[in-house]
Amino acid sequence: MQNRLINWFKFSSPATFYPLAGRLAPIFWVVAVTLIAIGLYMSFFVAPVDYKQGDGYRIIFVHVPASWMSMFIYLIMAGWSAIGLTFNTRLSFMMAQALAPTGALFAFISLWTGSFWGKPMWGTWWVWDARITSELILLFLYLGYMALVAAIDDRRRADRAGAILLLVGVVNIPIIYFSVKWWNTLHQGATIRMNGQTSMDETMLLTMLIMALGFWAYSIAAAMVRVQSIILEREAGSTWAQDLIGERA
Amino acid sequence: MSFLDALDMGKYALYVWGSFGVTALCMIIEPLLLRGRLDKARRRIARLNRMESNEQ
Amino acid sequence: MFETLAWIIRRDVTIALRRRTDVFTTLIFFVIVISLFPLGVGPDLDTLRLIAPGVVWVGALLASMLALEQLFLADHRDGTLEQILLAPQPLSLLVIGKVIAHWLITGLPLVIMAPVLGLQYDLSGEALLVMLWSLLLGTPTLSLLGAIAAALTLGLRAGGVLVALLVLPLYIPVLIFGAGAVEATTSGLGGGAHLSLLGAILLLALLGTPLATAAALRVSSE
Amino acid sequence: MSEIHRLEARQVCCSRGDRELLRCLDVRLESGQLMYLRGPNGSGKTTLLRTLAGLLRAETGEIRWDGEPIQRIRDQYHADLLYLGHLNALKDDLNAIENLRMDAAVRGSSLDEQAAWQLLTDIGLRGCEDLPIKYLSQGQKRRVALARLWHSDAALWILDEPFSALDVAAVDALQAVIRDHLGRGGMAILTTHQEVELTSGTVCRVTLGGEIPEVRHV
Repeated sequence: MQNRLINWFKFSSPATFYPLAGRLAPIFWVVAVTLIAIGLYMSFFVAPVDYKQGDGYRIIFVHVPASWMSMFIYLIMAGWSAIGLTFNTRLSFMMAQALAPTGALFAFISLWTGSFWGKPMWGTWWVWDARITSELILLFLYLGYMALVAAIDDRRRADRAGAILLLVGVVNIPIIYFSVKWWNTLHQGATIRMNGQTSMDETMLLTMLIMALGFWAYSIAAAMVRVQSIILEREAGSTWAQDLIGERA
Repeated sequence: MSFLDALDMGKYALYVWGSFGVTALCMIIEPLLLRGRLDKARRRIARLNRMESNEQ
Repeated sequence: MFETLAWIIRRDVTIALRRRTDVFTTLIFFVIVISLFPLGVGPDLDTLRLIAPGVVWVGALLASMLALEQLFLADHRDGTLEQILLAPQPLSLLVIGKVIAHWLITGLPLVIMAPVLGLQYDLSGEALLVMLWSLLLGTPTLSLLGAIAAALTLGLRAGGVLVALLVLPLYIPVLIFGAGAVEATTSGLGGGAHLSLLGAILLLALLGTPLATAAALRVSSE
Repeated sequence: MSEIHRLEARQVCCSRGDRELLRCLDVRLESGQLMYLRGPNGSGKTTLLRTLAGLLRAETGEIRWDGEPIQRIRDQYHADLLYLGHLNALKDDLNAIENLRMDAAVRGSSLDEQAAWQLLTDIGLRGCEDLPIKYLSQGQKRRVALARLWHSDAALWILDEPFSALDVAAVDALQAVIRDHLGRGGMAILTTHQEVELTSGTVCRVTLGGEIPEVRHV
């Protein structure tokens, strides 16, 4: 009996999750667009000009939320991987894979905006600051994960190998961050303070939070659409997928 | 302060719009790519369906 | 149980000694990379002394990464890996054996060679000693971490390049503390703290990575 | 090897990539029994053997050794198991004696130099002991690989095409050693076209390649 229950769990969860993801995605798109629109409005019209950094500081309204999301998504992916390896659920691995490109995108946005912030403030496009360097390493970790999963033809092996890599990565991130910080202070390099040092007033914090929530909704929506594609690509031969598409056509 | 004044970033225009612009570009292109991938997967299954029904 | 460990190490070292090319290619690569830098940077001794720790350590990183692909590949091809997976003992223990052997074959020669190369960069005796210590503590960690990537990419077509992508970000702490130790010594601060941290990382890696490598091997040989 | 063992596969399905190879195998093997696995190329014989050995994870279903799932008692199961795939699992650069001793060490037992020499004599390879394996012929390599059977105390042997590349004399010797093993209460699973002449015990034939695997006890 228990055996049959597990089989059901393992095999039909992508099939049952597919329509659910289809229903959730539009909701999160709407939430994302709304929140980001509010956030943009606030970052340009409500948040005051910083007396030291002028209008340039407005970059932090995308930079900081993007950095948060890039780290947060990696943690979530590692969480899905742990669930997948423990309970042997295929959907968990698919979720991790669905999140990866979006996480990498946010890491890239964080680096890009960081560099555009650094140029007027420090006069250089790239500063070997502890946080920016860590973000770069995080981007490498994302790329490594995506390359590994893409390089393995056997889906089951790709799922599990990727999951192990994510868990190894998540254990290493604190060590990497600590070492980069140590290195940075030792060399007395530039330390960019993107928030908090002068006057982080409440509107600024609120704007960043709203943007972060918007990015968060965006990530969920993107992951939902991507997981649908992954499910369909893998289950193309199954009857449920064929029935589903057949009905629509 | 008018609408345009609020968007005038002065000497920071390149940096602010460079950041926001690229972010916006990324977050518009990604959903479009996702849409394309899902449609492709659906079309492939529809094609498989047709092939199977032709065989029978 | 530890007898098996000793046997695995003995086996791999024996094989490596019978086909010496594998050992020498890594070592020669290391020597050449390090000798290339002065040609690119210029022969100014002050500059060279400044970049020496970083250059030697990056060279060690690349050389040990280069050797990783072979770690499990030969065993995978001739079927002995299957027997290792089917051994009635903890797989992580056998993995430690494989990694120790791999380090003896590819890591230890680098450690021994490094002070000689350091002379090319006009490092002081004290700095050379610290470099030796830092490599001695750091390169085993590289082998341990690299084993995970080697196991994950076992038998893949894109194996070699992929290993680099997976493993280099994980190597960063070792690079920072390893090169940092030598640098701190040359600048008169003393490299003790760095060396302790390298030792701590080695212990952590020794405890954690064999489990991950064992899991990866099981996944990859399915 | 006097204790009684049993191996059960319950509702085991295997797949490679997206292809389902084997659907719902239910089979039970007990001490003294021999199982033949047959089927056309690509029907999943090797996959099933590897699954039974615990190298592959079954898509669904489970394999039990003495009533316990093999994943849970992995080390114990592997102590009772000897698996020989179509690869010989020999190191090219080591000689036969070193290979045999190494293999015993990995399996947690030990084989001293004297015993290894005796083993080589038993399988008729006296005189080749100093040569690295890479200088031996296919048949000789296979014989060294199979020499493991001569000193094995594992209860379950899983052998993938053990008779391939062997000459008549070696086939006879191998048949004899399998017969002995079964006679002492061991069990064996083989993929082969060559039948082992049994003096006692029952044979189970599993034929793959059909819609569902066919199991017959004789």
